[in-house]
Amino acid sequence: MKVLYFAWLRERLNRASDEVSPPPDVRTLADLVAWLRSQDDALDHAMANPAIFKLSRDARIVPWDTPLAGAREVAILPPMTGG
Amino acid sequence: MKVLYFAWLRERLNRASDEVSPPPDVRTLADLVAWLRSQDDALDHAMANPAIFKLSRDARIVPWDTPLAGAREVAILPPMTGG
Amino acid sequence: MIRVTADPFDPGAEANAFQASHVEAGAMVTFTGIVRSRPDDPITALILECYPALAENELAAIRNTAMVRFGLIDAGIIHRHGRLVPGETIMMVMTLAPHRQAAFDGAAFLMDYLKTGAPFWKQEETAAGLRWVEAKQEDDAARDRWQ
Amino acid sequence: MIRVTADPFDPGAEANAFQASHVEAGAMVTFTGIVRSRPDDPITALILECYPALAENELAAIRNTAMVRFGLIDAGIIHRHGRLVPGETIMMVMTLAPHRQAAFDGAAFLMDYLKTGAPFWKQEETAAGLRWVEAKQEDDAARDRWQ
Repeated sequence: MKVLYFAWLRERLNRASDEVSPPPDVRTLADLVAWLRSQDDALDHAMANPAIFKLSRDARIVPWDTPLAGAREVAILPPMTGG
Repeated sequence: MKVLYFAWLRERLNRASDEVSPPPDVRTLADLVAWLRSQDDALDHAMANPAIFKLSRDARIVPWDTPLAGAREVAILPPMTGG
Repeated sequence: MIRVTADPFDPGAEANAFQASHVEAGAMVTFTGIVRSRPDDPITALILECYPALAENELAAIRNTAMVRFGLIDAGIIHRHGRLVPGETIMMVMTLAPHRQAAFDGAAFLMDYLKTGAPFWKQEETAAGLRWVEAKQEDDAARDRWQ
Repeated sequence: MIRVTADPFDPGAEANAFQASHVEAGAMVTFTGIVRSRPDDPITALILECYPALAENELAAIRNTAMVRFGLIDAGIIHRHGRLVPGETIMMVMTLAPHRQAAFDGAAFLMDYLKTGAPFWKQEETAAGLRWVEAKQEDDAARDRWQ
């Protein structure tokens, strides 16, 4: 599955996405974030204040405790500044 | 001086304006209205609920107790429905 | 900009010209009033009577009040009178401000004051004849919320 | 109508087409967001990053919520991404309603939700380089007033 990063998170990681295969105990989007942070110091550091981020699953914003099973694309979204 | 009537007040009176010369004891716009009503039953009847009307003096909306002296044009304005 | 006119105008073109006239604005709000004919109570036209000299003075005063109160960069009002058919634009209010809240508040304020304080009177033309539009108490209430 | 696009658009032409698309509306409100460069802190451009698939889904959801909540006849959102220079239109919200209050409230609601819930990220281009625009707490507060 694909993980997307946007804006300053993308900049800090120097990449816009990862292709990942999380282990079976990663059941929710929150689990996915925790697992990704455990694999990557830059991401871990950039997400030191996780409450500011929203997550999307297959192009829908969803709660962090949403199940991951079946997801093709998860995005980690810094605070939005549109409009 | 000229007195203007608008909308349904104009219709009820069958005229858009009067040229009048009020007596010297007519000192305010309120006095003018009272004097006009005393001269004209149709106006008196149409203004049975005077609180709904606004008055203008030389094309500025003013309080009813505004002095009349020097006015060229007074208008009696039914409730407005613009916008 | 204040304009009281019997002629039709193009609201989109007015909005674009208004937007282009200032470089420091971050937010623009427009309100457009449109002649409406309801299927259950159709009208063939709306006829607006006006006292033009007073309308220009009052609209200018309302505009100045809004400019100061909300810190607007600019505000414009265009109001038609005469006979208008359903779908035609009756009037338009435009505000330009640094940020969105002032632009929204300024436009809403202008509309609330204009509804009760600008010398226009609407008459509806229906199959049964003409009828005056009655002033709404809710318009007085809308205006009073700014006091 | 929802449109997420890298291309410029003509806000006045969009507003006119939107107004003409419905016959029962009495009131239209538009909000236009404009790239702003302040003399005391000039920028040469605003660069908007976007997640297009999510933007279209979220804007459609916000639009549907506003339509139902305020009884709108229609609502439209156009949002650009890419590089925009000062004076260019960033985005536009339009509402059509029977009466003015719903049109105003619907447009303000759309803006407040869009500011915090649509996946766009602004970067300012200045003489000193690029800088990300920080999210404002006041935008969260503006959104929360509708809850």
